Parts: sequence; C-alpha cells; structure tokens
Amino acid sequence: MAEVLFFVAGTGAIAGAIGVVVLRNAFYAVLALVGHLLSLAALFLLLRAEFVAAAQVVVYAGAVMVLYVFVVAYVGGQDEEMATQGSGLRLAAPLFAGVLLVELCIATLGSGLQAIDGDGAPFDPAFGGPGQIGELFLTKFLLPFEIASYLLLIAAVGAVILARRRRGLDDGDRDDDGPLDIPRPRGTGTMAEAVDALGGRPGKPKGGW
Amino acid sequence: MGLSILIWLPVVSALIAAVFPRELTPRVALGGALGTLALAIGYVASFERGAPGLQFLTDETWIAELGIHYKLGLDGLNLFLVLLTALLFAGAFAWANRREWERPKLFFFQFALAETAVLGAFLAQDLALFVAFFDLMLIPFYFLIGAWGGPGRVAATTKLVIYTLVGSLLMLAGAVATGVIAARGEGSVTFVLSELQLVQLPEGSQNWIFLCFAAAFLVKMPVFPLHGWMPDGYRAMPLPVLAVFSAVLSKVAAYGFLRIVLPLFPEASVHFQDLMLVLALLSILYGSVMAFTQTDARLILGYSSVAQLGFIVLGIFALNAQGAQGALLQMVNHGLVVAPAFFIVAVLAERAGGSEDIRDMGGIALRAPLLAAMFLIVALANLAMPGSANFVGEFLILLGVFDAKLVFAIVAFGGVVLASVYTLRAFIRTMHNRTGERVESRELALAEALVIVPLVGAIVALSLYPQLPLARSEDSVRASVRTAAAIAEPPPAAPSTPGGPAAPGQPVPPQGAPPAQGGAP
Amino acid sequence: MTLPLAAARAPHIDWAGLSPLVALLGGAVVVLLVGLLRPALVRERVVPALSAVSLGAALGLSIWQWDERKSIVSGALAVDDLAMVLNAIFLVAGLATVLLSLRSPAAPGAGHGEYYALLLSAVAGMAILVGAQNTVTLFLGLELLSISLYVLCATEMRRATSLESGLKYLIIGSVGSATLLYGLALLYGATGSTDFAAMARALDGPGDLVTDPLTLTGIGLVVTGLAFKASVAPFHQWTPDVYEGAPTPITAFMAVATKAAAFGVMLRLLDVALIDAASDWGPALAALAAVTIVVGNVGALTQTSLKRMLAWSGVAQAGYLLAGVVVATRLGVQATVFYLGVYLAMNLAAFAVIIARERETDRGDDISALAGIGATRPWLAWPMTIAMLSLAGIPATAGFIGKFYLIDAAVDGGYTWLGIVIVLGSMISLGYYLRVLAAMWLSDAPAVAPGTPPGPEARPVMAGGSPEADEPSTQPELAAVAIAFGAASLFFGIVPSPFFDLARDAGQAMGLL
Amino acid sequence: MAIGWYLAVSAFVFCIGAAGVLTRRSPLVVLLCLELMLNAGNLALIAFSRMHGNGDGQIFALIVMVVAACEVTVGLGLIVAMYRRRLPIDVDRMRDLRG
Amino acid sequence: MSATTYGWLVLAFPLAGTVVISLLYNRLPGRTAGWIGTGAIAASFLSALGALFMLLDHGREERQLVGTLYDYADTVGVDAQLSILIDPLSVLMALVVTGVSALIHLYSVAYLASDRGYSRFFAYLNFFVFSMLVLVLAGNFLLLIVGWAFVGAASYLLISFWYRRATATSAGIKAFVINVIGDVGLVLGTYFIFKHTGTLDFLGTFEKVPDEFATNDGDLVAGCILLLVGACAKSAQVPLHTWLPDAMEGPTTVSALIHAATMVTAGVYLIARMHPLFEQAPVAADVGAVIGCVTLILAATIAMAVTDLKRVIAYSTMSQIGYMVMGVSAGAYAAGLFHLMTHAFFKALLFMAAGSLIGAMAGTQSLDRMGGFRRAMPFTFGCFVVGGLALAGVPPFSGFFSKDEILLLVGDRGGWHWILYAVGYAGSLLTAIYTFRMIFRAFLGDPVPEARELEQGHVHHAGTPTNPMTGEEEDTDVGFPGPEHHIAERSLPMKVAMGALAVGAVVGGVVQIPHVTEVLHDFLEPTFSESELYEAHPSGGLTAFGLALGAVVALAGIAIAHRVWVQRPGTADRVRARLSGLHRVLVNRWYFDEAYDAAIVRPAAAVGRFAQQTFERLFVERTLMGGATGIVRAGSSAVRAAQNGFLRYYAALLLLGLAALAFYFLLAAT
Repeated sequence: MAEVLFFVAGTGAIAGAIGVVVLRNAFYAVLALVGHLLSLAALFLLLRAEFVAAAQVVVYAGAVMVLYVFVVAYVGGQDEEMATQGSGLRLAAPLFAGVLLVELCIATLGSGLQAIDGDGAPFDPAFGGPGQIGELFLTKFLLPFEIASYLLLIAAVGAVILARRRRGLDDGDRDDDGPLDIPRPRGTGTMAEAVDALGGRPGKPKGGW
Repeated sequence: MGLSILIWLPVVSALIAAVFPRELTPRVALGGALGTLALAIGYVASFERGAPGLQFLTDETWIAELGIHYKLGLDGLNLFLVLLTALLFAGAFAWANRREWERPKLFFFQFALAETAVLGAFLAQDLALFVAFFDLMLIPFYFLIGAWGGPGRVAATTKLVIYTLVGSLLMLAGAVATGVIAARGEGSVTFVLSELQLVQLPEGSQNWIFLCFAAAFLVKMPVFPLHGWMPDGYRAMPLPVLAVFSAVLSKVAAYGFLRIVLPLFPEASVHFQDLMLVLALLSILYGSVMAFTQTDARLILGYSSVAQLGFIVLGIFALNAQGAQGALLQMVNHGLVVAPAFFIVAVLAERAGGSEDIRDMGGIALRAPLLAAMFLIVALANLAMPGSANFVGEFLILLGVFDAKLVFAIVAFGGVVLASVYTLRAFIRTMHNRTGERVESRELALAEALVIVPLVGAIVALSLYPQLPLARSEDSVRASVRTAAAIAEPPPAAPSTPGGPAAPGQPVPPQGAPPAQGGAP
Repeated sequence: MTLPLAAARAPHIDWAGLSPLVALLGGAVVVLLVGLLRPALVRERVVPALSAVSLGAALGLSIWQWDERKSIVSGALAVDDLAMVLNAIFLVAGLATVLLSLRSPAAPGAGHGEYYALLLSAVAGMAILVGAQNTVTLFLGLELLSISLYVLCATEMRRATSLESGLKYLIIGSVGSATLLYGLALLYGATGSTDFAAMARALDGPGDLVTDPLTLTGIGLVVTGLAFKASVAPFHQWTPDVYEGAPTPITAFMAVATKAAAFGVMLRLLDVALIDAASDWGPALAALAAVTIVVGNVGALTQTSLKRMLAWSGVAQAGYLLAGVVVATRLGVQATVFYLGVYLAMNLAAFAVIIARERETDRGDDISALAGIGATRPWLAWPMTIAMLSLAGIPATAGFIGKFYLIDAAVDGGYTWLGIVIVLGSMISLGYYLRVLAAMWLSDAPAVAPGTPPGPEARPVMAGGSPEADEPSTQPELAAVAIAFGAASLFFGIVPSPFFDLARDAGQAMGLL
Repeated sequence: MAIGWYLAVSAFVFCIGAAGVLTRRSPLVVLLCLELMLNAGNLALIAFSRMHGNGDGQIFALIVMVVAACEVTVGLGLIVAMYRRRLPIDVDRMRDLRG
Repeated sequence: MSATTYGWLVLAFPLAGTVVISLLYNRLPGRTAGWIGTGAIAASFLSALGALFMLLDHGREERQLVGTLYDYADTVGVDAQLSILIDPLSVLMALVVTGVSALIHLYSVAYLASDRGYSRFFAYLNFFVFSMLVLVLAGNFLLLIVGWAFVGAASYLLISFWYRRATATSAGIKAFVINVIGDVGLVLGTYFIFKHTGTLDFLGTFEKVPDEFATNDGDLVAGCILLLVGACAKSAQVPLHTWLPDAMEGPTTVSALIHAATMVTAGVYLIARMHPLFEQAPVAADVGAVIGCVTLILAATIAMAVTDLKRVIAYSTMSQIGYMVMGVSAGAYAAGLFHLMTHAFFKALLFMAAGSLIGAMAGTQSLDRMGGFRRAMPFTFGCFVVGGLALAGVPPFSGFFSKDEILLLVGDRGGWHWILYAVGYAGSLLTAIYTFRMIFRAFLGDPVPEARELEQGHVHHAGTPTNPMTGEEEDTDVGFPGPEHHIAERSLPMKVAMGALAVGAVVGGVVQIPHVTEVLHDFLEPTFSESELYEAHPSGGLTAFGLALGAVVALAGIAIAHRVWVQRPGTADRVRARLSGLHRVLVNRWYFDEAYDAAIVRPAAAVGRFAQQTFERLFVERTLMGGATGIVRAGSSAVRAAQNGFLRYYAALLLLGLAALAFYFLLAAT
C-alpha cells in the first residue's frame, strides 16, 4: 500500500517539478508547483509528518501560491522565449544537474548508514504530531521560533519598501488602476500596504505623495 | 634607546619642519639630517673596537604573540653603513635645499621617512623588523619619484616599486617561514636574529627560503638580469633622491646577505654559491658593457653601479672572510663614490644647457678646475684606482674569490679593465675634448661645493686610511661568514689564528672571533 | 496529549546573554515605528540617532558579556568571546554605516525607518549567525541577514542598477542558501542531530562516519553555501556586481560585516562541529583559497570603478582569510579574527572616502574622482592612502601585521605553499592599489574643481548624490569615519597588541589546540 | 518503504530546480525553481527525521517554509518594483552590472 | 735622521709641491709654479742623497731598511702597511728619478712658459714624480701597485694635458687602459704569490720564496709571468707597447721625463726587484728575456721607417728598454740598471733637444719638413749629437758601456742566449742608423724656411696653431700648446738642464767600466746578495771582443746613415721603392694597432651595441618583465570576461564549483 502511494506521490512531485522548469507560461508553471507541493505533502504524510504536511498544504499551496498568482497576473504571465544568449548553457544545464544528481545519489545510497535502507525509527504515536512540534518549538527551538517570526516581519517590511510606489520614480500611467484607494500618510509601512502593492492595487497618492 | 633616536630623528624633525613656514621647511629638515649625521659620527667614535657582539643594544618586545622584537644594535657590519647613510642623506638634503620644491613639506617628510626606514633596516636585529623596514623603504620613494620626478615618472615609479616589492614580499614569506620552522623544535616562535642563528634549518627549507631572500636582495641591488626597473627609474628620479637611492638602498640589500642570509642559511649559501657568482660576473660584464654604450650620464652611473654591485655580490659569495670584508668595504666606497657622482652629473647638466647626455657636454673643465678635480677623483675612485679605498675593497674581494674559485676571479678582472674604459670615457666626453655648443663652463658654485667637496673629502680620507672601517668590521665579518665558510671548505687540521699569515681562504675556527650577533650575553 | 505538554518545561532564558540581540531587534522595531512619524527632522535625524543608540547599546552589552562562556536558550546560541569579538565588528561596521548613510539617497528611498530597521536586523542576523549552536539557528540567522541585505541593496531605486543588484543577489543568494540547506539536511541525516556539539560527538564516535559519503557530501554542500556568502571563488561572481549596484554605504557594510559573519560561522561550524573531518575539507578549502586569491587580485587589476575594485580585492582578501580557517588551529582562528578586524578598519576608511567623492564630484565611484585630492583634500587623501597601503600589506600598517599573522598561521599549519600564494597575490594587488595612490598624489586635480559640483539635474544617476549633500564641507561625518578608521589602520600596524589580545580570547573560546 | 527512495526523490527535485535556475529567464519562474530546491531540502529533512525518529528535522522543515515564504515575498516585491520602473522582467537583460 | 726618514722626505717634497701648486693654482704669478715644482724635486733629490749616505753608513748586511708609517689595510690575513723599503736598488732609482726629474722640471720652467695650463702642468708633473717615487720606494706589493697605478694616472693626465686635442685624449685613454691591464697582471701575480707566502711585504716574501716554492713551481711561474705582463704594459714591451708612440701627444718635456727617463723603466725595476722570484722560476725569466729581445729589434726596425721626430725617439726608447728587460731577465741586474741610468741621461737629453727643435719648427714634428738647422741652433745640435752618440753606443759615451755590459752578460749565459746576444748587436747597428738618420735629416742639408727665419734671429710662429697630427685648427684656450715657442738657444733654464744631462750622457759610463770600475755593481750588491747570477764574471776575452764589436757596429751604423742621407740623398727613396712591402709594414708598426682593433676593440663595441639595442630590450624588458605582467594581464581579461553579467552563468559556475567540490569529497570518502 505504502509503496503504491509513494510511487504515485513521488512521480507526482517529480512531474510537478519538471513541469515548473519546462512550462513556458509562468501561470502554468505556478500551477505545476502547486501540484508538486501537494504530492510533496503526501510524501510527508507517508513519512509520518502530519503537521508539516498540513502546514505545507495550507501555507504553501495556499497563501504563498496565491501571492504568486497575483503577481503573475499583475506583471502579466506572457510566454517567455527561452534563453537566446545562453543556448549553450541550456544544453549544459541538464548536464550539470545530471552530474549533481549522480553525486547526490551516490552520497545518499552509497552511505554506510544501514538506517537509510530501513523504514525508519520504530513507530511512536506522538511523532510528527502537533504536540511534539509545539513542544520542540517552545523548548529546544524557542529561539529559532522567535527569530522566524521576526524574519516574517522583516520580509514584509522589505516587500513594502520595494513594492511601494514613489512620486517621480514610477511612471504615472498605472497610477489609477486600483479600485481600492485608501488615503494614507506617506511611508507608513504596514503589511496591508505591502499586500496592496503586491496585489498591484496601491493607494492613490494623496498629500505627501 | 639611543639607536631609536638615531632612527627616528629624521622623520621627527621633518614633522617639526612641517609646522614651520614653507620657506623654512627645507632648512629645518636639513638640520634634522645633519643632527642625525652628528649622532652617527658619535656612535662611530664611541664604538668599542674589538668588543664582542652588538653594541648600544636596544631590545624591546614589539609583538609578543609573534615573537617579534624591536631590537636594534650596532656592530662591525652596519657601523659604517649607518654612517654612510646619515652622511649621504645629509648631503642629499643639502642638495635638495638648492632649489624650490612644490609641496616642500610633503617632499621633505617623505625624504626623511626614507632615511628613517633605511637606518632602521641597517640597525634592525630582528628578522621581522628588518623585513618591515626593508619594505617600508620603498613607499616614500614611490611618492618622491612619482610626484617630483621627471617625465614618465608615474609609470617609472610604479614599475620600480612593484618590481622591487615583488622580491621583498617573497622575502616576507621566507622570513615568516624561517621563524616558524626554527620554532618547530622548541615551541615559542621568535624572529630575533641572534636566536634564529642558534637553530640550523633543514637544508630543504633553507634552499627555498634562500631563493626568496636572494630574489629580494638581487632585485633591489639590482643585479643582472633583474635590473629591468633601473633605467626608467633612474631617468625619472629627482636627483637628490636618485643619489641616495643608488648609493644606499642597494647597500641595504647587500648588507642583508651578510647579516641574514649567510648566517641563517649557510648550507643554501654554499649550495647556490656558483649560481650567485655567475650572476655577479654577468652583472659585472653586462653592466660595464652597457655603461660603455650609454650616453645618458645617469644611466652610465646606473649601469656602472650594476657592475660595482656585481663585485660586491662576488665578494660576499666568495664565502670567506676576505671576500666578505672587501664586499663590506666596497659597499661604503661605492656609496661614497656614486652620490657625489650624481651631484656632479647635475652640475654638468646645468652647465650643458640642461642636457644630461654626454654628447651635449665636453670641455667643461675649461673654467672649472675645482669641478674637474672633484670629478677626476670621483672617477678614479670609481674605477678602483689603486690607492683608493675602492681598490682595497676590490683587492680583498678578488683575493677572496681567487682563493675560492680562481676562474671567477680571472674573469672578474675583465670587469676591472672595462671599468677604467667607461669611466674615463665619461670623464673625457664631459670635461675634455672640444666644447659642446650649448656648454658654458662655470666653476662650482658655493652651495654645490659645500655638498660635493666634503663628500669627495670623505673619499680621500677613506682612501688614505681604509684600516678605519676594516679594523672595526673584521670580527663581525668573520662571524657572519664562519658557518658558510666552514661548509664551503672544511677547516684544515691546523687551526689558523685570525689575521695570521695562514688565514687567507681558511675559515676561522669557531673559538676564533666572538659571535657577532650574540647580543650582550 | 497531556503527556508531552506536561513534559514541556519552558527553557531557562539567560536574558543577560541575550541582551545584545534584544537591543538590536528591539531597536529595529522602535526605529521602524518612529520612522512612521511625519516630521522630516524626526526621520532624518532622530531615526539614525536611535539606530546608533541601539547599536551602541548592543556594543556595550556585548562588552558587558565579555569572557562569558555559555550557550543560552537551550543551547541555541553561544555567548563566548569569538561571538562577542565578531559582534563588536558587526556593530562597529553598523555604526559606521549609519554615519555613512546620513546623507545617502538610499535612506529616503526606502523610507528612513525601514532602512535603518533593515540595517539593524541585518546586524542582528549576523550576531545570530556567528552565535548559532545548531543548524536551524544558523540557517535562520543567515536568512535574516541575507533578506535584509537583499532589500537594502535595492533601496536606491533611482538607479536601475540598484534593483538589478538586489535581484541578482536574491536569486544567487537563494541558490546558495538552498545548497547550504541541503547540505545541512545531509549532515543532519548523517549525524542525526542539529546541534554542533552533538554532531561533533557523532563524528568523533564509533564507526567511520567521518569518511561516510553522506557526511562528506553534506560538508561539501555546506562549504559551498558558506563560501558563497564569503564570496570565495568560484562562488564569488555575485560580489562585484552587487557591490557596484548597491548603495555605497550598504556596499561598505556588506564588504566588512557579511564577510566577517561568513568567516565567523565557518570557524564555528568547521572548526567545532566538523573538526574531525578537517583532514578532508582542509585541502579542498586550501585549493579554494588559492584560486580565490589569484582570481580576486587578477580581477581587480584593470577596474576603474573603485567599488568594483574593492569588491574584487574583497574576494582576494577572502582568500587570505580562508587560509586562517584552513589550518584549523587556534593560531589560524586568531589570525582570521585579527585580520577581520583589520579588514574592517581599512575598508571602512576607503569606502568613506569613496562616498565622499561620490557626492563631491560628478564622477561617481570612478577612480578619476580621486584625481589630485592629495593636494586639494588631504584629510580624505591620507586615510585613503593608509587604507590602500594597509590593504596591500605594507609595513607600519595593520594590513602588514594581519598578513604576517596569516602567513605565520599558514606555515605553522603546514600550508607553506598557501603562504607563498598569499604573497604572490599581494604582488599582483600592488598593481591596482598603487593606481589609486597615483591618482590621488601623482596626478593633478581635474579641470572641474571638486569644490563646486554641478547641480543635481546635471548629475548622472550613477553619481547618486542628492542635492542637499553636495557641499564637500558639509560632510564632517564622512571625513570623521575616514580619519578614524585610517588612524586605526595605522595605529594597529604599530601597536597591534590590543588587537592580538582580542584575537587570543576569541581563539581560546574554541576548543582548539 | 526505504528512506533511501525518499532521498532519491528529493535529490531529483533539487537537481531539477537547479537546472531550472540555469535555464529559465523569467525571474518569476526562477523563484519557483528556488522553491523547488528548498522543498527538496525539506523532503530530505523530513525523511531523515523519520529515519532518526526525532523531530528536529520537521522543525527545520517548518522553519524552511517560513524562510521560503520570506524569500518569495521579497523576490516578488523586487519583481514588482522593477516592473514599475519599466525594467525588463528577464534575467538575461539585467546586464548593466558586469566586467 | 735615519735613512728611512730621508726616504719619507723624498716622498714628501713632491707631494707637498703638488698640493701647494694645485691649491694656489690661480694665485701664483708668472713662473712661480714652475720654480716651486722644480724646487720640490730638487729638495727631494737632496733627500735622496741623504738617504744614500745614511745607507752607506750601515754595514753591507744592514742595507735593507723598512720604514712603516701605519697599517694601511691589515685585516683578514692581508698585511698591507704603509711602508717603504730603503736599499741600494730603491735609492739608486730614487736618485735617477729625482735627478733627471729636477733637470726636466727646470727645462719645463722655460719651455712651457706660455702655456695657459702652466701651474696645472707642474702640479701634474710633481704628482708624477711623487708616484714614481712611491713605486720605487714601496716596501710591499700593495704600495708597489699603488705607485704603479699612480704613475699610470699621472702619465694619462700628462699625455692628455692638451685636452682640447681629441688625439691627445684618446692617446691618454689608450695609455691608461693598457696600464690598467698591466695593473691587473700585477695584482693577479701578487695573488699567486700571496696565496703561498701569505704576506705582501717584500722582504717577508723573498724570505719565504725558497721554502714555499719548488723551482718552476706552477703558481710561481704563473705569478711571475703575470708580473711580466705588468712590466710589459708599463715599459711598452711587445705586445703591450702600442700606447707609447701615441703618448708622444703630450708635451715634449713629458715625453722626456715619463716616456724616456723614468716611468717606462719601471718594468726593469720591477723585474730587478722581484729577482728572487724570477730566479726561482727560470722559465718566467727566460720569457722576459725573449720579450725584451723581440721588442728591441722590432722597435728598432720601426724606428727606421717613421718620420715623426718624437716617435722615432719613442721607438728607440722601446728598443733600449728591450735591452734592459732582456738584461735583468737574464740576470744582468747591475748592467740593466746601469743602462737604465745612462739611458735616462741621454734619452732625456735627446727629447729636450728635440723639444727645442720642435719649438723652432713651431710645433711641427715631421722629419720631412725639417733640415739644415745646424747653423741656426748650434747648441741644440751639439746636445743632439752627444745624445745620439751615447744612444748609438759610440765609445766612450755612457751608452756604449752600459749596453755592451748587458750583451756581454747575456752572451756569457751561453746556450740559446747566444741568439739574444746576436740580435742585440743587430739592434745596436739599427740604433746607430736611425739615430743618425734623425740627426742628418734634421740638422744637415740645406736649411728649411723655419731655419732661415731663425738664422735671421727670429723664431718662426705659425699663423693659426694647428694639431700637427690631424692638421685641424686648435681650440685656443686652456688645454692647447701655448702660442709662443721656446728654444734652448734663447732660454737659460733649458740650456742648463740640457748641459747637465749632456755631461751625464758623456761621462755617465765611468761608474761601471769592465775591469776598471765596479762602483754600481758593488753598490747594488746588498740587494742582490742572495742571487747567484749576480756574481757572474765573464772572461776577459769575451769582454774585449764585446767592446770591440760594439764600437765597430756603432760606427758602421753611423757610416751607413751618413752615406744614405748625406752623400747620396736619393738612396733612401730607392731603398724604399725596392722594399715597398717591408716599408709599408714598418710604417704601419707591424700592424699591431690594426690587429688589436680587429681582435678586441671592434668585437667589444659590437657586443655593447647588441646588449644595448637588442638584448636589453628583448630579454630584460620584454621577456622578464613583459612576460610576467603579460600573464597577469591575460588572467585579468579572462576573469573579467567570465564576469559577463549573465545571472545564469553565475549560477552555472556556482553549481559547477559545487559539483567539483562534491566530487572531491566523494573521492575523499572511502
């Protein structure tokens, strides 16, 4: 049973990955990634990482991908002509990747660890459950947990800085393509602003803008 | 402590000079240089002849972690080189006082920094300290040439500094390796020469380290075929700078062989003896031939220096007391000769309508008997006329080589003959023959005479009494070459007494002369 | 369900040890909020002041935590002298960057609050990185500093190149992080733990784990990821482009701080967790070091953009530094730390001068911007001169001592040939350092007198100056930074002992012989 | 099912992602490929975590997700900013910086 | 005062004269400088006499005294001190040198009166005497070498005294360089000897020689031959003689002093001084003898052909020195030195007379332009004839005895020395011929315009002074022969000097007449005490035969000359026409200069040109420097090409590096 599921999920993951790389239209590429993530989640389940699998589906396949879709829509997912300059590179790329793959496989499969050939540690009901995760996050990995949250904040701020529009820099023609139009003092870097900006619906310039 | 004053006095006085108004700066800086000269003379006077080891020792720990000491000391090897340095820099400062320099404060600061670095290199008794001063020497010259030099100065100075620093950096690696490898045995790293001497490095490492040091020194001298930087550099340098550069810096390199290479890497010195002798011969012959074909007065002197330094290397790598002693004396002589020679070139150029090409000169002796006499003395000294101290130097050098490697000595004599040819050619083409059309002969001006005559006087004095430096340097020289000589030709059954008739060619047995670098035990 | 909860005991948190970090992160948040206020005075004066305060506070706290040797928050973070010395380096670099950014167009471009907040979090990320005791923290710290820097690089949005550098940095950087991550994963798989200590124990333990392909490949991937951050060839190529594109103050910050962080974590990871595999990674890193030295110096040789030149020279210096890591001895650690400190001083001095000239002339960071300043602006020329000589490793400058120390370590560690390579690199490097000296001292000032810069509209975007920052005389902070660090490079070249003490403490912090 | 297989899959994904970075010109897709590489890491972590039976790997994986999200956010922000400046959304045409 | 003190005085006076004159050169009115110089030398001569008497006070055994001033270079086994050796030989030399010099100074006082470099001349001349005395009084090898080189330098200065003449300066440099070659030989020879004896002191060396060296020891022979090289260079012996004829560029008095009386005889002195070495190395001695023999005949033949008055005398000098070298090398020490002394008298006299004659010719020296001066300048003529007779070796003039004694002792050695003996007499025949060729052509025959002018009582003056060699117009300032000319008939000092020398030339022989007087032989005996050759006493028969033969040969020569140039004036041209080939060879001095030019000078110049124009540029510049920098530049461009801005390339390189690294680590894994 597990074998079947593994093969299905595994092929799904690899297929999705390949799709991401080969599909010309960015939009399809995103969808391929979603598929990849879902099958990855399945693999996580097979590895008894229920919580991670769930997070994967919700956070990744959900939120992050939505962000992607928005941006693709905003920027326009026009088909990208494949590399012209680096045509030689396009041939070399699979080669490099292949070499790397071989090396990694040798590393993992040629390893002396017996466990790799085994099915893993003996069964433990709590393993991979929210309880264990939560405990680890509150005890051993408390600091990483906090830092991670801070990291999210910084990322948001960064996104705001980058995506926010400034007078004199942006060209005016896309100024009023947003129905939402919330007057706001200049430079208030809030998450909402960031989301708007990413969503391509920036606040209309008022006052300081 | 005292020696530190000697070293740092020039740069300090230059800094003081910088606070004076522009027009006074040169005078004050000159004062500093003269003060240094006075100090140096004082040291020579109070130097205790025959006393073992270093005198006026200064030994502070500089960087404990690296075992680097700020250790200074005088002995027979560097005594007169220090005096020479102080003397020539004083002369150069005086010469520089003859004309206006733009940005004089900077100029004299750099010039003084150069003197400090050179003195430091001569006095340093710690390998790392020596390397530091040795590399530092070049920086002020980079600016002096580049900012105040003649046409093509920037290119010339870059070429010069890079080319010469290449060697120096190799030496840095070699020095570090010396310290570390020496420490392998008993733990703590040290770079103090006297302590390094006690450890014999394995021959394998000795060889490559030797090559690093040789590269540094041979380039700095320069020795054929590593003189590529020399022509452009000499052409571009401002004259007082050129005088000291040619007279003193090359000596630091030669001195380095005696102070560091021979004592620390004796096996390697013997191993590479033939190579070095061949290089020396080549530079003697090549330099002489080139000097004979040049018409630019500076380059004639430049290539003649190449030849002279060839003799010095020859003496050093005879690897016996005579050769080294002669080489040491010859260092002083060459410095004393070449500096006034460059000043005379300047004087001649002023009388030949600014041209330094000997084809534009001629007949200048006409109304300048004093100038002619000075030039004649310098020229005769330069061709090592018997009766000059230069001859004594060459006599000892060639005697040393004669005992070590007969063939090299015989070939080297060819250089002696060639020297007379190119030197007299230069003298006649400038002072004698028909007057050049743009030449108007003038006697030495007072300011010029005040610089040149004392220097020539020094030449004459040394020629009358070469024993003065020889007697003081003998012990140190013997100590410096002892190990190498012992390896080069194992001591005979009957140990010979130093100075005795049987001494030539044979190394003094260890119990002979006291250790030179021993420091105060 | 109750069982694990019952088992969960909140770890003891050593607030003292954590205090520098808290100061930084808290400072970042405060700066962010204050940045929201409207008045220009607040945004242009108070915000930088606050960031400076928080950096200073963190510095003070780090010094307060001196000679502590503990790992805090359930072994996530180490508080020892190595971490503290490196913290000091980051914080000093941060302070300098704050000063350099005062009139930079980058700060208003990003909104002042955000700009300084990102700067602070970058510093925090570095502190976490070098303190990290387990791979998770390590990875997070790395990302924290990277992401902040990605954004900071792009903040000077007037310039397309700024954005370009940001994106290039982000993409290549992410490849690097992914590689690092995979390597960490493999190591985790091999050793079954994320703690450095536990990893070391596992490798030391029974079985030939040290020579297991899994372990070694993991090490290879990890080394790649870190070497990337340290811009070691052949993973260096982002460096020149990003350095040139980024706002110059940020370039300065990256040049000194990022490098220090990368080498700090290398020391900790390689010389603690993976020390038993030293015989394997040693030669590889040595080879990388040699390549890096050659490539860096050779690349810098013909540059006319000072930022690019310093970027390449930074690559070369990374090679020198790597030599200290390779030997995996205490001497090596000390030499590396020492040189990192030296490197901070000389680079900041140089960058301060470059920034000053960027704003005074219309030549941007081109070398011609320095023409003849020896006569016109001695107070900028001297620090630059000292910095260049120090980078070239001329005696009487800190650079000489640092290089001496590194070669010492290399020879002592049995890598004599690497010492020779360092020397050869220095020879090549003279080629471009001397060019700068020549431009400053040996060539005359250009026709356009640098006292009177043309108006902002006449200025090309490259120059990136903003009108209000144009009067040369009104940039005391730049001159101050330049002179301060130039003086430092000179002082520690003559009296290096205090630095040596720091380095020794840092070296003893790690259990090396 | 042996852990080795999962590792093989993750290796595959990692290399595919790398190949994508080398081949694709649209920064958007390049970001996707980076996601792939990170996820490969995640899979490896989870697999090892299962192998050793301790949770560290899963924690690491979660952290990696956060990091991935952050990188994506900033990356997309950069792309948007460039788009606003009418700069080409194409890594091959970002060549002002070189030499 | 002791003998050595006198010795130091001998040195001190000329030196003082040099210093005083050169310091006050522009404050000395009129002829003061000349008088100072002459006085200094005269004083020096008196001191030499003092030394002589002091020496004679000592017993025969203690007649070798060493006086040391201070350690000159006493280090690392070298024991060079500033010491002089006073013994009969050095005293004799000192007497000859100072005596002749004093007279020549006196002559010069008047002769150079109008030269603008008057005081410079006397400074040089005094310096030369000083150097020469250092040479002869030196107590060790180093000091000997010093004197050896000093006289070379002084002769250089005096040869190119008229430094506006390119001919003069080039002659000077030629002389100097060849002398330096001699110095080199001397130094190397010293090394060979010092290597064994370990001392530079003469007496110390001579003591050690017998025990240190076997007869004909390799090193010793080499050393002696090298000493001979020195001697040849200084004494203008074949093959290092080419400088001497050119040296006639100098003022005539210089030729008289340096290139006739004193310096050129230094080689003879050297061999005599080194006789213990040479007697230990007979091979070297024989070489010396042969060289002398070759030289005497070669020079004599050339003297037959050249027409420049001074050069004829110069070649005769070479030839005479050939006799001396042959003599001292063959062991005829006293005889050689005897000839040295007499030669100094009559050769100086000849030069002075020639100078006076040249003065009358307003600088012209070519015999072809002279003639019939007998009536115009009787005194000069008289002196010339006296000198000529002495040179030709006509009894009872001094030259007759000295030359015959040399040949006598050489012949007495027997064996192959008979060849030298024969050649010697052939040479004396030629000597007589060319000497009187000069006299007849210059003084007899019908007077040339200059002579007539002089008979009207007015010395000829050239309108525009020209260089007699090249004919180019003089650059008339310092450094050219002054505008006026002086002849003996008109100036007392010249007359006195020439008169004194004439007396010497006539009666000089009395000090050493076979079986009559042995003054010189006995006096020199202490120096040569340990030499067995010295005591050789040839049989009376041989002596008588030699004297007779000498007289006959000399007179025959004179007769031939008279017949050819006086009775049948055309004969010379006919002979020349018949032997044109030989004549060309002789006029071209056996092509020595050409040979050296082709063998040494040209190749050296070519090498120099190659080094400067090709080698320096191609090797030193391009290869050594360009090569290194080129590699670096190439690398630089390569690296910058790789930095092409393509993001994906960067990523590719990154992955490549990663793959390589991983590969290495996989290899490292078991």
